Amino acid sequence: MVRVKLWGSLRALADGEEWVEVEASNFKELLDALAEKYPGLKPQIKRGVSLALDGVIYREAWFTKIGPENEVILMPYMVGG
Amino acid sequence: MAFDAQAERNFKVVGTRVTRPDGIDKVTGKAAYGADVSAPGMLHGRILRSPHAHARIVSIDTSAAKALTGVKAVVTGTDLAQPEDEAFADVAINCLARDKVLYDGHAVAAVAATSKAIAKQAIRLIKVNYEKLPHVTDVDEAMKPDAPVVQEGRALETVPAGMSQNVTTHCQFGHGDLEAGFAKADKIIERSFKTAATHQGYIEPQACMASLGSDGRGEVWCCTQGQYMVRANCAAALGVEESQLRITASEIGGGFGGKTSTFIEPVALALSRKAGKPVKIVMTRDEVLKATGPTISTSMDIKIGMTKDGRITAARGELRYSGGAYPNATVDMGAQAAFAAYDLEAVETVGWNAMTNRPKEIPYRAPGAPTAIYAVESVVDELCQELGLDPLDVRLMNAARKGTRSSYGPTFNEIGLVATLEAAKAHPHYTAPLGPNQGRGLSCGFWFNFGGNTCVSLNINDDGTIGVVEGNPDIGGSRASISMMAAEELGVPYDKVRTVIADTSSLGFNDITDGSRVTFAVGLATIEAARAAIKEMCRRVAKIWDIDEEAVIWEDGCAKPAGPNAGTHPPMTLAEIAAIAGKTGGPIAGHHEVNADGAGVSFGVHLCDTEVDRETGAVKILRYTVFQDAGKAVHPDYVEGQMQGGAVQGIGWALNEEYIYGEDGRLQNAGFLDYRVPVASDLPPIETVILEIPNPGHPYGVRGVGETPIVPPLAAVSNAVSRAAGVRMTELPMSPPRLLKAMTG
Amino acid sequence: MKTIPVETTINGDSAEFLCHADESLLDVLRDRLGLTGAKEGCGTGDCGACSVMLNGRVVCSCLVLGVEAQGAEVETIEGMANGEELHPLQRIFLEEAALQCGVCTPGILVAAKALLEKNPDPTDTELRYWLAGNLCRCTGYDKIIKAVQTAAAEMRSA
Amino acid sequence: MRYVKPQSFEAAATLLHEEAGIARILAGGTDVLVQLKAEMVEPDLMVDLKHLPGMREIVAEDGGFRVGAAVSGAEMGEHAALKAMWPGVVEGVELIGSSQVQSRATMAGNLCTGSPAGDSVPAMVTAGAVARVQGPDGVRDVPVVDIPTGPGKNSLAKGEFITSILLPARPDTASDAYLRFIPRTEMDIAVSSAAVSLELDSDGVVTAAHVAVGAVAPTVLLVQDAGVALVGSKLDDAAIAGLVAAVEAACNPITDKRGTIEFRTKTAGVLAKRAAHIAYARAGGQA
Repeated sequence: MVRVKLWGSLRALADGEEWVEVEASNFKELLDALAEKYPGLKPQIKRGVSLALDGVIYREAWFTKIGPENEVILMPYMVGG
Repeated sequence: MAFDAQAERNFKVVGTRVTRPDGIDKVTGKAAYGADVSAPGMLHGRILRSPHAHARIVSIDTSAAKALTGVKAVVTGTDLAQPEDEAFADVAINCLARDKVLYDGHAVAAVAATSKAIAKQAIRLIKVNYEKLPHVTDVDEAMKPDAPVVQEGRALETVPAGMSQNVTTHCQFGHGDLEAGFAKADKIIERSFKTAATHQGYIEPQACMASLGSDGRGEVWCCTQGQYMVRANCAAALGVEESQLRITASEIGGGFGGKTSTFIEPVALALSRKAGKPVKIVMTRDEVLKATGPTISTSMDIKIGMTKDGRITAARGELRYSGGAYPNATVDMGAQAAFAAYDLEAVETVGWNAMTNRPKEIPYRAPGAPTAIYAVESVVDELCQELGLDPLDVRLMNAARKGTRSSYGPTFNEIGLVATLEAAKAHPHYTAPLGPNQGRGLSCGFWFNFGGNTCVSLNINDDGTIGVVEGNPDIGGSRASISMMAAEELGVPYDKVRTVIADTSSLGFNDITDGSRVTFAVGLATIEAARAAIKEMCRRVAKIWDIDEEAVIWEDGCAKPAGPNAGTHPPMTLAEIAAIAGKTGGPIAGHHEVNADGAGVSFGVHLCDTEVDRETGAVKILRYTVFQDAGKAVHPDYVEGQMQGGAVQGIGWALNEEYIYGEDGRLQNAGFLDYRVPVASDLPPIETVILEIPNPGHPYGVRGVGETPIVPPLAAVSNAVSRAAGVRMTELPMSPPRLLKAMTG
Repeated sequence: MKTIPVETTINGDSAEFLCHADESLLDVLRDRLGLTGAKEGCGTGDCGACSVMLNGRVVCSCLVLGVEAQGAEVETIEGMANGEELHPLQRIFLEEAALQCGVCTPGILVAAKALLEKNPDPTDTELRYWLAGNLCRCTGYDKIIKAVQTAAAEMRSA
Repeated sequence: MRYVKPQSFEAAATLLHEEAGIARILAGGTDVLVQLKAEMVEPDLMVDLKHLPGMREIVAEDGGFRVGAAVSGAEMGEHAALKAMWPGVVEGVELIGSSQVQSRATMAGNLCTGSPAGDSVPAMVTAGAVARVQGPDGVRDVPVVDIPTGPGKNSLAKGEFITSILLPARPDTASDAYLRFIPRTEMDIAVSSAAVSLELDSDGVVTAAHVAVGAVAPTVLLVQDAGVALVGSKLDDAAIAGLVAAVEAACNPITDKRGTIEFRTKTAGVLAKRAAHIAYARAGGQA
């Protein structure tokens, strides 16, 4: 199981939870599992999200390995100028 | 990709101040920018724009324009496709309106004619019948439930029901118990702030030349931060396939984020398709200010509690941004960045975006962060003043560091904020004496930085020189940095490398030149491509020497036998290997394709001294110093240039730059006369201090530097002015009438 | 509208062109003579990117009519280098990284050269005021001011 | 648009007088070309007069200087004797636009364009400058203060244009100064402005004073009361207070994108005060 933190405004779409646990070994599995468990998150996941793994922000990178020992934080998709 | 384990790498090229490869062309007037090319049979395009802030288009009569001799094509919104994807659809409808015009300057129709004069005349012959609608240009007004609705049905699922339809985005970040945190504070300050929209203000207006045949094959030459982005937007707006469009990026006369979208290229292509000839469109400055990307306008509330010895106990921010007439998520970035410099037990940031009848926001250097951090740093400064504390010591005490749970979620790894603050504290600027009516301001700044999709192809030429092909327009010297990294890795002199920027048909996809990504991500891919070429060269040499591949190493630009074979053969230089490549297996090249991550966040600290004229509200910037963690500075001159340029853009934002709308919802200052970017005489020297804390995510430790420098100036200047004037300023810009009013009551 | 024949001197060479009465010198240089080094940043004299010399004085070519070039001497950025030998200002702008995007650079070089011919040893303040009509959005002006001063010192000692 | 370079002032006046469409005179071109670009005006006739005799000359006349209507700001700034006599006038002209604009912009153009914010106008008014006007019926001299009549408007009749401006002689113990307020340090239109011209006696007492303010009314204003407040003083606090009060009372500005009524009024008084001190010091006065 991987624990992932949702940002505040997503929590209403995930039963009010700040931290949710899903079965996943990489980012793709994590996103798929989140979308299945909390269908309300699907539109945001489709629009794009970033993921922070132990403090390093990834914008996509489906196959990045994750495990229970990692800190995984969901973030909005980053844009720059 | 990780930082090379070689501690204390001894760089030979990286870190020097070489001359840029495009330099001669740029100092002699030869460099070709967007408007500098023409083609045989070329037509001149011109765009008709809405004079209204908000109106329904009842009808458009183009017959008289079409009938004018010399007019070869007229297009309106119905000549563009309606992409299904919302983002593409917004770009298309922003290029040419369909049912409604959403802001003063929104494009309505366009013509292509045999001369500029005829195109100008034809535009006046187009009759548009508008039904004016109520408009709203202020973000707070737009959020009211009874505000005129800019677009219907655009709110995301995260927006609570019952709000104005203008509200499209809602976000919330943070952690901890705010109530308990504020209860522990000795002093709480809560303030509201407003900031005006500003423009990137690049000196080169958007320009393009486009050609599209009835077979769907097209060519575009344009000034852009991303030719692949232009290709995607044009393909969607024209309903053609990406493979059939070849986009070439011209030299680019500034972008700062402003050239990360598309305004005229689809229009020129549509005109060309109708006319059967190439069409050139060059925007005027008036059009640039009215219809291309300004940044967000904002209204913000910040509340921070502090103990009497300076520890922040809780912080809350509510940000209301408007990104113009379309849904916009810039507030997501602002809300995440707002408190990033602080190690906080309890923090919350809430963000909203509301649509207004203003042009579509386009990212501007660290989009969303400068305004939010301005508000936060203003309140921190005021708390320091009220509690009689040193503002730098307070920042150091509360600074985010390794292990800090950031205000936006993740736990920070190694970050450079404390080192940057300590550098500022040790600098003579911080303790230099101030005179009467003078004040010193300080602010931290933060930006995320990105990597992104990148392709690089590196060719070993038969004469031993190197060609690097990359896909990101060079805004501020990146070709030099890329060549330097290729030279460093291959062990050849810098001048043996030439880096060129590919058109979209010559290299795979690259993300836009944005997010401070190019030196980081393209550099990383270049190093990997060089390593691939080195591997191949070693393999060839191993065959020549008839030894194992692993027994050949690359050192100082040569293949050398190593291990048990050491000294058995004289080293072969890159040039020697290249010269016989045809005999050893064919041309040698390396390439690398990656979606780079690990760019690493960036912090900066700015110090600003100002003097205010108490009788007129005039502000003089006396001294300005920028401190920033740049990771390894590949070309220190251009790192300093980013820091100085960003600082001055921020100074302009703080003092004089603003979009001014009249009661009629029309922009009143669409020109460089009254949209006041800083001029040379407004400024002192901008001192720079580069800290080189290696980025663990890059083989040379490189970190993006382009965006962070625009973040701190807003608060650094405002804090300096507030201290000099003896009154806390809460609105940007602090134009003289505003400041004089604040001082005299 | 009829075109008007104009005889002029550009970068020391005689030149003839036809233009309309309402065409700016900038449009003539760029569209009719292929001299695209001068840029249009605003068209209203506020940015200086179109700076050229007209009879020995620096002007915004967007605020001069093409027909006013009749009998005049025009110098543009294209005439600043002597063949492959760069003017000291051009060379030092490169050496000291006084440009980023480079679009304002031709105008700044023309304006700076005009100042140094008039005042070979300007103070930073004089230089900053002289160049106030040349907007640069990339550099914050710092490296531009330093490069002009380096060039001025070199030109004084030459 | 037709572009014409007439062979004489008389021919120019006739041409302008007889033009049925819109005619414009090309002096420095720094306003009219901007208007062309913005499509604010599309003249049928553009008359270029820069080549006519005296248009580009500064000549001494009756102890003062006659400045041709096509003399640029840069040329005025390079004329040491003119600058020594009327430093305020010259600094006003030199504040118009950038170095590039200075190569072209003229005092006469700045006057005729009718902007209440024109930088050269207040000091011309306080200097008592007189414009020489050529018209279809001959030549007349008109005090500069009577030329502008409102934003974008002037009192010249159809076919009339300025050929030169006379800056008259002044006593040795006299001088002038001009200041404007702009948000930046350069490149802006004045939000408010003030010119002061003073004559002193040998004791440093002001014997004559003229004060004019710009951008605070539909035209540049000569504020008689403000001058009166200074006469007989050495610019003591009471005199300065009188000056400021008179200037503020005379202001009748608008609020627009460049400034508010309150800001313009307040700063006009501040600038008049500061300009008075500069003019006084230049005239040799010691407070």
